[in-house]
Amino acid sequence: MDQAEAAEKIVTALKKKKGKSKFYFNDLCKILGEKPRPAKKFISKMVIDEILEYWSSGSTTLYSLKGVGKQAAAEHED
Amino acid sequence: MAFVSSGYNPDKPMANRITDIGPRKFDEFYPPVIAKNKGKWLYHEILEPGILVHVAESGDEVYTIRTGGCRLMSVSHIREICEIADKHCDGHLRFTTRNNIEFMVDSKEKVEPLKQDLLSRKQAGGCYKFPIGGSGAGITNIVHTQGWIHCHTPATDASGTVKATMDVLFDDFTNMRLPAKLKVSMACCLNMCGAVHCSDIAILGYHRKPPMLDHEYMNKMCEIPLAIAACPTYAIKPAKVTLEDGTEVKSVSVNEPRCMFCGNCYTMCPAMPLADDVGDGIVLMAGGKVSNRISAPKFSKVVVAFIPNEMPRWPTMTDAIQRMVEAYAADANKYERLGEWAERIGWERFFEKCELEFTHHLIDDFRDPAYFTWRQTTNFKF
Amino acid sequence: MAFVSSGYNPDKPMANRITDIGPRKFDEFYPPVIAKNKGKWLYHEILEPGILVHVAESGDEVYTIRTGGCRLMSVSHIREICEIADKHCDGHLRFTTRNNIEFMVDSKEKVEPLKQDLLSRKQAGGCYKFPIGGSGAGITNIVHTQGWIHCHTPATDASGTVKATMDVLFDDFTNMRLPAKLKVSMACCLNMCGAVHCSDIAILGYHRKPPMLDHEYMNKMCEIPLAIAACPTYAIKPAKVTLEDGTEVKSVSVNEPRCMFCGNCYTMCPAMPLADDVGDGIVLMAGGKVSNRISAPKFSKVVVAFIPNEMPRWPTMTDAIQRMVEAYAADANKYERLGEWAERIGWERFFEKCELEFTHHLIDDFRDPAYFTWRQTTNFKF
Amino acid sequence: MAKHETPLLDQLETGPWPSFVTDMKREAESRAKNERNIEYQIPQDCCDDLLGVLELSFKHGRTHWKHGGIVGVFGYGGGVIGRYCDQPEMFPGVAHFHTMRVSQPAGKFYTTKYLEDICDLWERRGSGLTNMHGSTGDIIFLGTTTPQLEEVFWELGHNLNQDLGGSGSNLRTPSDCVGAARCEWACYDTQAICHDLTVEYQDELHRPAFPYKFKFKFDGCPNCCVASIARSDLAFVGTWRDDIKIDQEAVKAYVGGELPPNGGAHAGRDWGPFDIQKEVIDLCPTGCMRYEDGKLEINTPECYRCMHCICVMPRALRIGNDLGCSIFAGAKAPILDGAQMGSLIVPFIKVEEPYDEIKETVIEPIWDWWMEEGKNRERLGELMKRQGFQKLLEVTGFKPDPRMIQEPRTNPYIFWKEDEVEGGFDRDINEFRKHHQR
Amino acid sequence: MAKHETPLLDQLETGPWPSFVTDMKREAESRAKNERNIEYQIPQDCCDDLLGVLELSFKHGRTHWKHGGIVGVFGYGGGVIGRYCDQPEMFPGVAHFHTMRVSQPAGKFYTTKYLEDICDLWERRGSGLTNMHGSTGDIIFLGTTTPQLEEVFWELGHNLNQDLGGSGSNLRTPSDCVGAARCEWACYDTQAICHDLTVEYQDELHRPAFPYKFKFKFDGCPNCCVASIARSDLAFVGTWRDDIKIDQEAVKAYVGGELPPNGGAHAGRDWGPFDIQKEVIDLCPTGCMRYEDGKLEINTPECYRCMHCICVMPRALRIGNDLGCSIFAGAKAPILDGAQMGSLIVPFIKVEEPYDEIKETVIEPIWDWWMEEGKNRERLGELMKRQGFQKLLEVTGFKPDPRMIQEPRTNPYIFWKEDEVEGGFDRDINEFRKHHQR
Ligand code: SRM
Ligand code: SRM
Ligand code: SRM
Ligand code: SRM
Ligand code: SF4
Ligand code: SF4
Ligand code: SF4
Ligand code: SF4
Ligand code: SF4
Ligand code: SF4
Ligand code: SF4
Ligand code: SF4
Repeated sequence: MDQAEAAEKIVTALKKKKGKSKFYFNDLCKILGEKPRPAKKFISKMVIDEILEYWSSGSTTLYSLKGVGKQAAAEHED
Repeated sequence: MAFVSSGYNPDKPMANRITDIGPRKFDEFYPPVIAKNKGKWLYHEILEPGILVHVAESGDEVYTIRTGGCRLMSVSHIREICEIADKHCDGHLRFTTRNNIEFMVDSKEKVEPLKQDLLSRKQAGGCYKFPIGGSGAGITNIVHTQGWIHCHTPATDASGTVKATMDVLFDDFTNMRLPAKLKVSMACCLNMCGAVHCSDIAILGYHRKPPMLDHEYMNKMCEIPLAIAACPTYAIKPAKVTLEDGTEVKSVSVNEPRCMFCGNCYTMCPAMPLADDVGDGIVLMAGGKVSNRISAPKFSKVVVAFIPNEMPRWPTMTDAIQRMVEAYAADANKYERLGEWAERIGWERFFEKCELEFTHHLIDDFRDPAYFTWRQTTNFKF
Repeated sequence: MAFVSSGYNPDKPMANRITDIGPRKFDEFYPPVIAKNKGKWLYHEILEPGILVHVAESGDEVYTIRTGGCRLMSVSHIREICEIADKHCDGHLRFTTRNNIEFMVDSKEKVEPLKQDLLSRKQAGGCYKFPIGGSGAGITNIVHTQGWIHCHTPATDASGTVKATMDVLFDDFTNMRLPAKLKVSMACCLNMCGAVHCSDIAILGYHRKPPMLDHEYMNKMCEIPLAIAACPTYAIKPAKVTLEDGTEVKSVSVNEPRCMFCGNCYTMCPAMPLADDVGDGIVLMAGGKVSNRISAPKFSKVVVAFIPNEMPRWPTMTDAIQRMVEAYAADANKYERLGEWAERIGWERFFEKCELEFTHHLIDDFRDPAYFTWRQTTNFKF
Repeated sequence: MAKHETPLLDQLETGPWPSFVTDMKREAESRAKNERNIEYQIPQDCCDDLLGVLELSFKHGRTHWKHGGIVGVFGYGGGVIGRYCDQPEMFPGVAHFHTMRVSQPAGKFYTTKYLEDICDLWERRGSGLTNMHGSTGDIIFLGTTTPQLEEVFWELGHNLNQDLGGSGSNLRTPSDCVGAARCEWACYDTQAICHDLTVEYQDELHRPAFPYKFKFKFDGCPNCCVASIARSDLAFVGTWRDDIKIDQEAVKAYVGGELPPNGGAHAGRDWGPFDIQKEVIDLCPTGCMRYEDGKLEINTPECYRCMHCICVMPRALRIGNDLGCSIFAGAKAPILDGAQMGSLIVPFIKVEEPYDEIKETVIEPIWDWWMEEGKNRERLGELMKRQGFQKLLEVTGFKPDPRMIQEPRTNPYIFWKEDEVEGGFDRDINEFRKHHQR
Repeated sequence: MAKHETPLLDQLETGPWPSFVTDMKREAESRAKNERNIEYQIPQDCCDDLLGVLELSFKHGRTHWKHGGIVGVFGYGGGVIGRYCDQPEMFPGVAHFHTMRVSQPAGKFYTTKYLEDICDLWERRGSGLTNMHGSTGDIIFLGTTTPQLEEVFWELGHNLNQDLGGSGSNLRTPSDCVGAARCEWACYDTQAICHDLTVEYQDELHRPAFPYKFKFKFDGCPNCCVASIARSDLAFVGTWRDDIKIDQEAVKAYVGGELPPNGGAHAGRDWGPFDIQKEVIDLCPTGCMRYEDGKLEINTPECYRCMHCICVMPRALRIGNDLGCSIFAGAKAPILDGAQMGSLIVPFIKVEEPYDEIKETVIEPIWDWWMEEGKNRERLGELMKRQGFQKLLEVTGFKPDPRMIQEPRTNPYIFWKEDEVEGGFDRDINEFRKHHQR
């Protein structure tokens, strides 16, 4: 799998989910069908490529497609 | 207020970016006497409360003056610390694991002037800026958390309860009359940011009401699946709710008897606030420790189930704490930590001696290991 | 073999029926010296192993000779006991809570003849019929269960393992050289009929293979829902199975990694037998106690995960038991029970001193409280 | 000649400990000879066949018994354990081989007359093999056929004034230590209450209405000679509240070596001269003793009543005068959640006939709770774990007492109930929003 | 004039202990005056408004903060905690008020130069309020606005050679005790390894790929001055394997009262003359010490290295020479299953640069396991509980050792695996039925 393929897989999968925009690292690994360490390389790159972004509760970090989800509005950051 | 750029270009976040460099390397910051004698210390002595000397194989000595730190510290205050360190300590200092400030000097003569300087500095209301103490068989600084200063789930304030408590325990900060060290910690909700779960005395903020449900905004402000998943006791279920105006909205319901008032839902979902003026307050715990000295580390036990928030000085809470400290001081053996004392005399005596009421709330009923806290022997005291 | 009716009429089961009368009242059976002095005993002394005197306020004395009992006892043997009791004890005797037989006489002169009589009686193969002992700081009778004599779930035999063990420990039955009492118990499956779970040394039968599934007969012999409900770990699920001849039958499947080999399914369903020649064997446990003397009652711990069944004398098992007894005898303090000793020296030392291998099986991994058995301190010995 | 060859079992006929094999053979032989001309009501060779089955198990390393659902006699839900051999053709004498549990007398004292009657009955109508006694305490009649169950029961009742014991989802046969009958440390009369409750609760013993088994055991003092605290749903352990009685002269006699420590229990080894400091004072778990100037002092309020000092110096120290018992609930064997010891639910209660306080404030409220809330096959201890100790306090009305716990909870997860919290749980979100914007 | 009235907070400006209120007011005033002519990048009155919010909380008894999901700077999954005031109109200065966590130097030694630089930066781009330090160990910058996050990060990196610390599902900023730098009891160099691992695992610290947070803490000896055993997923606690070094002359000096016991730690009360028997020998948890004829002996193999004797007589007793650490896994705060202390997984390991053995045989195999098997928001300790200690042994390859446990299991429920049992689990029922009829 190359980076583009990985990105494609994740983006397609995440777009399909309704009512939910934030995902755990594990969920992304499952989408990629990869173990955590190789998956991390793709995922971190997707953050740099501004396809994904982090969301954190402080204690826990989640991933979402950039700009997607309700939180930004709630936080008046939009 | 004009925006001054650091050099960062938001359009090209990666340009010229420095990442993953970590913290500064510790040895840049060592005072010379430390750098020279590191790993070669022979012994130490506490000369007076808060003033220690460490003697190295080389014969070198380092004198440490430990002063109480507020932890919540303004840059003005830090600059004042720096000023002192520059004046007395060649521009070096350190912070302890309990947020005290340690000023170190490399000879005995330098101790007295430093001490006088520190003690002479007072705040406007008469509080010490740099009280000296926190060593040996006394009470040191309270490690604590954010409270109402910054966190979204606290059930009480952190800095406020700590100030109130340290004022009351101050004599034991500057003295070493206790049987052993007595560590007080504070955490403002049951996430327990810190080592509150194994402190001699722990102040814990606790909610007692399940979250309110802002149905109208639930699905607007929160991702409902995240709120549901956040609940450690699976008390939250999705629900359809009809608002007063007749519209039906997606929301959640909470199985209230299952709620442990942890606030995890509020972290994920601002439409589920749980703070409450009379619901929230303080749980006191006691008898924990961390060191392995003589006995293994121990968890703190809940000894007062609830004390209301009494701003600004929480007198009921500080009274209870003082009673524990005094009962311990009067009754424990030398070297015996509070929890070791309680176990030796038996918790039935602890409650008597500390004049604390024993209520059903203090009996463990949380999951299977609760069983291990019940009494399975005739060995108890009437 | 002609049927002789007791008077019971199966057609009218309620006619003349006597029910709910309970056991015979204890005081019918008291020897006179007991009846007279009950509740007024002053003190006792163990004159020699197995021979006790109790002295009453009245000055009366009762001498008790305790003899080993097999528990599995024929009426011929009981009649012989009665004969002895008639001869020496005015027709009275008692059994102890560990299945020993106690012959009581009311004066010192009667002790010696009784003792000689008891010791003179031997079985054909040379075994004592009435070995005297089991008192004080020694080893008394092994409480045990049915084993292959009568139960359907044993993983080993009870009477057999007990005979093999008591032969090996016999000197400590007739002696009182140990630091304290040492109680051995035996149970043939993990239902643990008895106080095996808190004995100084416990012999436990244990299966290691999940039940076989007699699919063809499952639905004929068993009520499948009952079998499913019987499983404490929810390992059994209903399943449709195709037999070799092509017929499809209702049966069950077992999630093998979840099976704890308890045999509860077999109790409810004879089509799920689990006994196995190599799968079954012995677990040894140690360090339990029941009395509250000095320390609280304690559970026994698993110290040998598995020993194969070696009929008829289980030498590997008795060797391991003997090693524990000898290590304890050599190393423990006076009055210290085996478990107290192990805790004082640390279990890491226990395994060394008893020359037992420590394997991963001995680390608790069963549910949450397992955590409390792990080491959460630096306080251990290299 | 033995019916079956038993080469493996034969090897258990040597060694000093009594051999159950020899004893079984003795009975087999006695039945074969039948010198008393007994009209055996079950196969005469049942003991032979039992030896045969057992030998086969020794050979196979597996049991040859199957379970049976026979519950026993008409109208009773327990007292009999059904058992079938899985090789009935090879061992017809034990093809059906049920046990009967006979309620033992409290304290297990017997007259030979009674035992002989028992023997006669069981020789005729059963295998002639018994367990004296079962782990719960019953006299166990080991093996008979189905038709004999009622016959044995009839004869027990009519001729021996004797009932069956418990099995199944019943109260099980209560049992006790020898106690006051022959022990100076009994804090109450174990036999008296054991018998009284057994008789009082015959209905609970015979007619299953419980979720599972339920056991009472009675120990006269904390030495727990009937192991009540480890294996009974309600354990009654004798204790006292006042001073241990001290005979200072006797203390001196121990110190002087005139009296053997621990009643001579350690005589098998030379432990050196008795050292009261090391052997008593230093081992006292509470440190509440002092021995100074030849005088022993005990600081009563600090004493655990653990028995150690009394055990070591039985002629010098005696239990107090204000006697009663502590009650522990919930002990059980390990399946499924691990074993439980009994947990202290009543620190002190008087044990006085007719035991009304114990029955009405302890036993019956607990049974009511357990019968209503207990799941199938849930022991009392498991219910206590599942619903919490607090629930037990609620149903019994006992005041919470730090004596009931070893230590307070370490987790702060107090599930406050709505009525315990000022203002309850209902709050007005709009009121809140006045001070806290979204 | 203060912007908001703070009558409740004002009452915290008396008493001996330093008042955070006074300090906040000092900063508020300093910003109002702006004597240094700083171009504040966030509201100048943020400290005033923070005092206002806090006063309101003191009045209401409720927090006025809402959560935010801002994680911080680009490419990092942590280091910032988002925070919004729920009364932004009343307190615009703190409407957005995020904290930044700055990775502290190991040992928390500082030069004034560095601290002044930090102050300058934070005064300009943040509230000028800090926590020195957070509970995990970071320097906490308390409150800034979203746009300033990148700016602060840029300046930290470019001007101060300083990175952010951890938050979120990351490795958290490791921390350590003062150790060898100023303590005679350090069994390894806590700062060296703390720094090395922090730098080595920057990726794990900044880019979340863990199921939840993960903490390292380093204590130089069993006194645990950074409380590692109570609050880090992997705790490294210094220890040794050989003899405690004894200076018999110094022992005598303690006994003779020439040296103060416990380095003078008990000087605040007259505890009477030092009694080595009572204060050291009798308190030694293993009883492995003797003091006879003026000579102190320690039976090394029995010693727990609990530090007590060393603490009491620091000039006479010193740690051994064969130094290293014990590693404990799984400590955590109480949510949800109750708090956990770290459990011993490595009794002894050498702590030597470049720490390969620790990284390759301990940290990384454990992370691999946890990353694969850990559920979302499951800490290592919870995974250990869920999958069992055995599983950890499997993934690390450590040999089971009785040191890893306090006591062996009390339940016999060993879940034997098929390959551990001779013949496996598959059996032929028909073969069995040859010997056991249905
Ligand atoms: C400076 C500091 C380490 C650091 O990296 O910052 C430190 C420094 C020392 N500790 Fe500590 N301890 C420090 C936090 C701790 C903690 C952690 C905590 O409190 O959160 C503990 C564990 C607490 C617990 O068990 O709950 C701790 C438990 C000990 C002990 C064991 C005490 C006991 O009786 O259990 C000793 C031994 C002693 O006091 O003799 C000890 C001894 C020492 C010595 C004597 C070590 C030495 O030779 O230099 C140092 C001076 C002690 C004193 O002031 O009495 N230090 N010490 C920490 C000071 C915190 C403060 O500001 O007050
Ligand atoms: C800032 C700090 C408290 C402080 O005032 O010092 C803190 C603050 C928060 N902690 Fe913490 N924790 C802080 C140290 C700790 C510690 C102590 C430690 O690391 O040694 C613990 C206990 C040890 C542990 O990790 O188990 C701790 C256990 C928690 C937990 C419970 C975790 C658990 O597994 O049970 C949470 C809740 C969670 O993770 O969802 C939590 C969550 C939080 C959050 C992020 C609240 C939340 O859910 O969003 C708090 C943000 C407060 C704020 O407004 O900034 N914080 N937290 C500490 C971090 C400062 C620093 O980086 O130096
Ligand atoms: C006869 C019997 C009671 C009965 O109702 O049948 C009995 C009788 C006595 N016990 Fe016991 N105990 C009897 C079973 C027990 C049990 C239960 C068991 O073994 O299953 C225990 C609890 C065992 C445990 O803790 O695991 C028991 C723990 C004690 C103790 C505490 C010993 C200790 O060190 O922990 C004492 C005190 C002593 O020995 O000084 C004691 C003391 C006594 C005394 C001295 C009481 C007395 O003053 O008469 C009796 C003679 C003891 C002896 O033989 O050494 N008895 N004793 C039981 C004899 C069983 C047997 O045949 O061997
Ligand atoms: C006969 C006896 C063993 C013995 O050889 O002495 C016995 C035998 C059986 N016990 Fe037991 N138990 C016997 C005393 C005990 C005890 C000891 C006690 O009562 O003091 C215990 C432990 C204490 C307790 O109750 O927890 C005990 C705990 C069990 C258990 C586990 C119960 C639990 O809650 O964990 C079972 C399994 C069950 O109930 O399903 C069990 C089940 C059985 C069954 C009925 C097997 C079954 O599942 O059908 C056994 C019938 C064997 C047979 O062939 O006769 N037996 N059983 C004991 C009764 C004799 C008597 O009445 O005097
Ligand atoms: S203890 Fe709770 S309220 Fe306090 S800082 Fe930590 S998470 Fe926030
Ligand atoms: S406060 Fe905690 S327990 Fe209660 S509903 Fe929210 S997440 Fe669940
Ligand atoms: S322990 Fe098991 S096999 Fe043995 S008698 Fe009890 S139930 Fe039967
Ligand atoms: S042996 Fe026990 S655990 Fe295994 S399947 Fe049968 S009932 Fe379930
Ligand atoms: S339990 Fe106590 S009263 Fe009963 S026999 Fe044992 S020592 Fe005597
Ligand atoms: S009974 Fe036990 S606790 Fe009480 S004085 Fe005697 S030894 Fe001490
Ligand atoms: S943990 Fe040990 S080495 Fe570290 S500072 Fe404390 S006493 Fe010194
Ligand atoms: S370190 Fe602790 S265990 Fe070792 S000799 Fe000293 S006091 Fe005893």
